[in-house]
Amino acid sequence: MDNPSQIERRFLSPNRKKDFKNNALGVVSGEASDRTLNVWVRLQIQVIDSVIQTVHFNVYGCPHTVAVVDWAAEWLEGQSAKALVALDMLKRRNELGVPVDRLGKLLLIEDAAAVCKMQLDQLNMQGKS
Amino acid sequence: MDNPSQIERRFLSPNRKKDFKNNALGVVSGEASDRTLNVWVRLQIQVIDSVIQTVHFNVYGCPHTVAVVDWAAEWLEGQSAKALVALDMLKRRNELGVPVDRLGKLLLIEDAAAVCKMQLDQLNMQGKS
Amino acid sequence: MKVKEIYLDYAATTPVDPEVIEVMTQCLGPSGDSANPSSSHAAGRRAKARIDIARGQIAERICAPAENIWFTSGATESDNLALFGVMQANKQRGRHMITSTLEHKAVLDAAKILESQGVDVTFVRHNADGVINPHDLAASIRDDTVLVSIMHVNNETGVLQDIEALGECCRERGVLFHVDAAQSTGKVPLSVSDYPVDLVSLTAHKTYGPMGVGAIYIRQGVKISPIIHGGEQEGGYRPGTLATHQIAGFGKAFALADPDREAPLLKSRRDQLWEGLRKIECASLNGHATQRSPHVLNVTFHGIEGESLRAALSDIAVSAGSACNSNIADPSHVLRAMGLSDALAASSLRFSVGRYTSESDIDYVLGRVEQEVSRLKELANGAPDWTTS
Amino acid sequence: MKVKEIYLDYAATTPVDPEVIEVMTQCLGPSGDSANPSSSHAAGRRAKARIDIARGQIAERICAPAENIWFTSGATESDNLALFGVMQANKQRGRHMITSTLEHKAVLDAAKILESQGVDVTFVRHNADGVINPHDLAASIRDDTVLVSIMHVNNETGVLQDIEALGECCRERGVLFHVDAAQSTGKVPLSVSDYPVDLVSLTAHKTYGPMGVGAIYIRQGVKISPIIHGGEQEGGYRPGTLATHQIAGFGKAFALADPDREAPLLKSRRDQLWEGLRKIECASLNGHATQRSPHVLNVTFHGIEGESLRAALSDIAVSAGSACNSNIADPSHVLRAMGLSDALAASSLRFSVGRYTSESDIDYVLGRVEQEVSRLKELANGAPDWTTS
Ligand SMILES: Cc1ncc(COP(=O)(O)O)c(C=O)c1O
Ligand SMILES: Cc1ncc(COP(=O)(O)O)c(C=O)c1O
Repeated sequence: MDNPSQIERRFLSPNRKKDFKNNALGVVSGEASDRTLNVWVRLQIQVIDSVIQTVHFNVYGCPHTVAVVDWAAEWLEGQSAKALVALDMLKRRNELGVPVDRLGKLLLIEDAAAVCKMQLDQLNMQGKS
Repeated sequence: MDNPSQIERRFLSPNRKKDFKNNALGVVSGEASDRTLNVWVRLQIQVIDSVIQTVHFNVYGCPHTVAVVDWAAEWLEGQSAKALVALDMLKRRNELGVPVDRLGKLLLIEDAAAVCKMQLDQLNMQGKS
Repeated sequence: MKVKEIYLDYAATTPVDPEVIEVMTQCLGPSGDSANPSSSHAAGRRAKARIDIARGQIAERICAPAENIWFTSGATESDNLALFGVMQANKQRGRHMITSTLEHKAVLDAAKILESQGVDVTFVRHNADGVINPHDLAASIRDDTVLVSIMHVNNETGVLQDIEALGECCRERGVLFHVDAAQSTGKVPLSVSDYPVDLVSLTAHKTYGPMGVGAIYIRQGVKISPIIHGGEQEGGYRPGTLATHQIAGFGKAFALADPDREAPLLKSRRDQLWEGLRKIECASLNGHATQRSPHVLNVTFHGIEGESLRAALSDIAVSAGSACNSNIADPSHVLRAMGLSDALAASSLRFSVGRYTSESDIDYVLGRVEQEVSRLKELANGAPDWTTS
Repeated sequence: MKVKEIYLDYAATTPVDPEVIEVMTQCLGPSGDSANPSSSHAAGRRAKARIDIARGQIAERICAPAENIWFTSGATESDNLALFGVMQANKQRGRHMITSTLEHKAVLDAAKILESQGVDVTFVRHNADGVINPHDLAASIRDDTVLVSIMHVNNETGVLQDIEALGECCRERGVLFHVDAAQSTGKVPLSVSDYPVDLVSLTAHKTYGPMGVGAIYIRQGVKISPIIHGGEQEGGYRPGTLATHQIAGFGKAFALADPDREAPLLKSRRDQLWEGLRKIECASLNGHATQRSPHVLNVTFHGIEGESLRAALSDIAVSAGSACNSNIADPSHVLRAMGLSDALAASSLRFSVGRYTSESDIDYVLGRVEQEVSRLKELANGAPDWTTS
């Protein structure tokens, strides 16, 4: 698989989902940003029955970041919520042929997903309490 | 008159007379040279009845020097012996369009002619005594 | 895959004009005027004649005497020669020079090295539009100031300095004035007989001439030391075999580069572009609105990440700042000096139009920029303030 | 008027090979690869690809890794960069360098300036044939010696130095070794992977490439400071916009310049010429009889004034010494260093043959030289001894 061209394809036409309606059921949101890296990422995730149904994202960042967010969103959908902390950017960077100096930017995607997971856990706690 | 081209013409085909026979009548010779200027000039002149009949020359020098020697030889022929000290290189340089930095070389032609004149005067003195 | 590719990077370099190519070709090859112009034989003299013609053509473009034009390998070398050469040869006059933070790297880096060698360098201030006020320059001049170096047209923003007024400040104080005119030739007139300018850096390749050849104008009487040594070419100011085809092409290019004829065309393309771009909400112009060369527009797209913007517009050859910065992650030093944040400097594009830019090229570019900006804007919806201001 | 004009001045510069012209032309003009190779857009990357190919072609010619080749404006600049750059960057290692009086002005003048800056310069001796003995070099090396600069093929005499042996002397003592190879490319092989050489100056225009572009090989790990500053091109060793057409042509020229193929042809023309010239009584060869490049012959015509000799042979493009000396009254510093008097040095001609020299060219030249030498010899009959010895 020609990974650099997957990057290009995903950057040029990311497969973005429509925004969630306000107060849509089971939707959590996580952001991460780093001004020095010039990146901001937001993931919005709808989890129903512990399964990630839909991932919506917004991103301000370099083409690699945009492409990898797109990949991450696709990868997450259909998985259990635990996948949110299993996004291994170190590994993906290699697979997708992203230059190593971009790793810092990509790690923000992990951060945003981790925030989603925390939100989800809180939501679940509230549901249980 | 296009003097630089007269220089070129005279340099490329100087109008040289044959060498004089040994002990030809009324022949005097004058040389001048300057190693630092990289020039050597020799004039051989046959004077009969105080008139310069024939001028033969040899020269090692730059094209301007060669051309001006050729001109001087032609100019001297048919004139009275006094002409040997009337070769005005300062004036000729201008007329012939020779660059001013060549003047030093040309002055050696005057010197060689002056030696000829001295020789001639000696010859005449000997003739009279 | 890409059906079109529009070149709007004339400030980085220009294609060589076909008439220039013809002149260059006449100097190459076994039947061309390809001898060494320093050789005294006939073939050498023919090459020398080409050099003489070119020297005259270049001189004429800036109203200089031909004998004050010396050939170099480009404006980078000319800038270095001006700074190092003048500061070296005029040590006894002083060890202070003035320049600005808006200058090309060739001047800035040379100034940095001079600083390391004990020269005191003052960076004269400029306003947010990138314009240097002559009063500020006058105030920076000291008794030990030897040289002022200010560019004519900025290569990143297109901002034009008032060289005449700046030069007057120098002339009044007996200070030498160097102008990097790499970007202005053929776009904005420059006359060293009218303006008090002592040294001018020129280059061929920004004006439809070949890359790799430039010149420096040195006013009669200015003391300067060479930076490259060996051989007697160019009056000892710049040794090395003169590149006949390059210089002949340079001359022809400058002969063709008449600002009176070209500037109106460039201006109309640039205005067409700006009329379209200004409708994009997040777009703002960098540099003075009117005091500018007709060929460059530098625009910030607030909230659009720079690298993605350029990648999305890969069918349009534009640059982020200067070409020599374009491979580097560092955002433009010029835009930062004009007060932009790193993020905004990186979100800026330099569009530069030229002789071969058509109206429909601009239409195409406008369509594409609008499309990609709105797509990336939507993608970045919700991003923090630092991405936009 | 002149019916013929024979070019025997290939050591001054060569015409550009038609195949090289074609490559150059592909990089010019609106439809060519004319973008700035430092630009990151597609047009820039196409230009960059041209540069990469050329860098590889040039590297291959001297068996170097491509990443150790850096482009300059010519061998003059490369020589200056080698000398100033190495002595500047290695100040703590010492302030002594070694070169020879046979070098090109670019090296000699740079060495002179270094001397004025406090560098101690030793000129290693050479024999009357212009050959440097490695033992003499070894004896000149001191503990504080930083650099040795010796040319590969002398541009005036064609004499070839034993670069391998000289380099060994340097390597043994940990001294950097710079070789000016401007004259040898395509005539004599040079391999930096086999020879202990640390820096090599190259130029395109002596090898059927364009004038105004050169390169320097810098062995990995050699410390060197740039002499021109500004911009990040060429790893910071040499800023300024890379001249795509020049570099592409340079690469092609070096790809074509195979000494194995060309040297035998050059040698046969040169030998034909020398076989004829040696019959002229007053002619003598300068420089070693066999340790020489196949393209140059330097001959003294004893007793024939130099300027007149050249003027008489105005239909033959030859030179008196190097091209950069040819406008000057000064006789060749190389011939004087080899023991000739001023007059004899001035009475010498450098004949250099090349790719387009035919057998009949040589026949014609021989006829003309014999004719003019005998005419001028007769004219100078009776001249003093200093004109001949
Ligand atoms: C203002 C300015 N100065 C200097 C240069 C350097 O010119 P060159 O590429 O001829 O070295 C450039 C362009 O690169 C420029 O725009
Ligand atoms: C031995 C040698 N070194 C250096 C040079 C200078 O080369 P360039 O003309 O490329 O500056 C020449 C030729 O002029 C040369 O023959």
